[in-house]
Amino acid sequence: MNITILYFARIKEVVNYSSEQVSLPDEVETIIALKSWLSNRGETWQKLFSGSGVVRAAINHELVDDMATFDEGDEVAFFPPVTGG
Amino acid sequence: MNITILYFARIKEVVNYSSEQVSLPDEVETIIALKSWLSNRGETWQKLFSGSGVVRAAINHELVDDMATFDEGDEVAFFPPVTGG
Amino acid sequence: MVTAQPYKRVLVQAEDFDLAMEMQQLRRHCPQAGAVVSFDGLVREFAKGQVLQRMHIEHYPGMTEKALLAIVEQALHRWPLLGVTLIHRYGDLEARAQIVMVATASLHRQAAFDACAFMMDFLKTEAPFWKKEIGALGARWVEAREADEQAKQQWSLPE
Amino acid sequence: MVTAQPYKRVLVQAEDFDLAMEMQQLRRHCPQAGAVVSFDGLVREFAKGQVLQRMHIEHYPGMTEKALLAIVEQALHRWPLLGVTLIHRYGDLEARAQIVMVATASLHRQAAFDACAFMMDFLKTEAPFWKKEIGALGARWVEAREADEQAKQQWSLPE
Repeated sequence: MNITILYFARIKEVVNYSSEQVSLPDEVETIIALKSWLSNRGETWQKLFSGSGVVRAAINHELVDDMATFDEGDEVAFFPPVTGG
Repeated sequence: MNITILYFARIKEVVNYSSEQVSLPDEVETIIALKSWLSNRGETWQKLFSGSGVVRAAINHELVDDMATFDEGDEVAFFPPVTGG
Repeated sequence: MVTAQPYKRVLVQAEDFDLAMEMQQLRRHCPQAGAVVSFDGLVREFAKGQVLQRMHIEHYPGMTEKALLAIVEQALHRWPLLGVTLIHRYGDLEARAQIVMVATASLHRQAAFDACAFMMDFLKTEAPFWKKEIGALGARWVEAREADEQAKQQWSLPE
Repeated sequence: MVTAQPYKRVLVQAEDFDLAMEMQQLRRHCPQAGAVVSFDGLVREFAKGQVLQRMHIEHYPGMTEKALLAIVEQALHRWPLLGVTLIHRYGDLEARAQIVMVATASLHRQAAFDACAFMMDFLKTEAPFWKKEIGALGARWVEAREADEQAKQQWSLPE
């Protein structure tokens, strides 16, 4: 499955990506599985998703939790807790 | 004792005074006693102070209750519950 | 890093006020503010089912100024405000005219919101103003609302 | 006598906004309003003990607009509002610059106050904005505050 991943704020700076297209194995279809799959890229990624700094996720512009599933072509975003207003 | 009495809003319209100077007998030195003394002026006054419409009082610009006492030269005001803002 | 003396501006006047100018002035006097909250109270076009031609506001000169200052001082005592503006009009006001404004400036939003709402609740129950609505069907004094008294009670501090 | 369709104005922009003009426009679109409440959020001069040179605000284009509209719709659902204006900036902002404004118009004051505070609490926790403070001592991302999450919780409706 192909999806787009976006990164924002501190997380964007840590991973050095603002967005990427990825092709995922069939079994990666939840946010938690995607975090795990990305963690295999190395220490930076592993620390990011296992560390104390909370990483929030959105699918197609909707805030979701770890168990949420995405589909082919979806836009998934990772970012820190928001601090606007 | 000589005091000034002011009337406001609906109460001013009912009694047809906006202010007056009065000379009170010695025993009239509380708001409740003053209301009673004014009620002796006739039906209009009696209704005003005994009716259901609440009459609030102030002495020298401070909101007070019925038991408050005033002194020579004080300014006493009677008015309905306030409706500003 | 809160300035020692908060900015205070309290006025009772017949003339209209310029809300935008007042808020600019408040901001200018409170350079450290992170939050500015304003309330603008207006004469409504309808009241009790009748179209309003105008509103007459009577007040108690002398007592009014003291009551407004006391309300502002209470707010400054309860919240860490950088500045407060409070202006209340009296006299004859057309429908849609401005009656009252309260604006507050503080470092963080909660103090500004709470203090602004607090001052409006106290204005409604402690400042000697009386409104008379004048419409096509006649004139009537506005009755004090129990809801306003309850709104004030919610600010009671524990004994 | 509340107009059928409340006035809504929601913007995400880099440019500054004119608070006075926005409030005039809100009033013009809500002729029946008796109360207008505004919140103006500003970049503070000091943060964590350092003088702030500027603030950078990043956001998530596409999601931001939807999140702000959702917040406005929730407010309109919960309170009888005549109109709402919500503007949030992004990009590089100088100290004392405006970041965000929320303004509400209603017949009576309580709805305008509550809805305005509600929208600010939800903005702080649900809209995808991230602030970075840039000062003499360096740059740091602002941490989400637990107090903001708690402020949001107070608006929970009983199940």
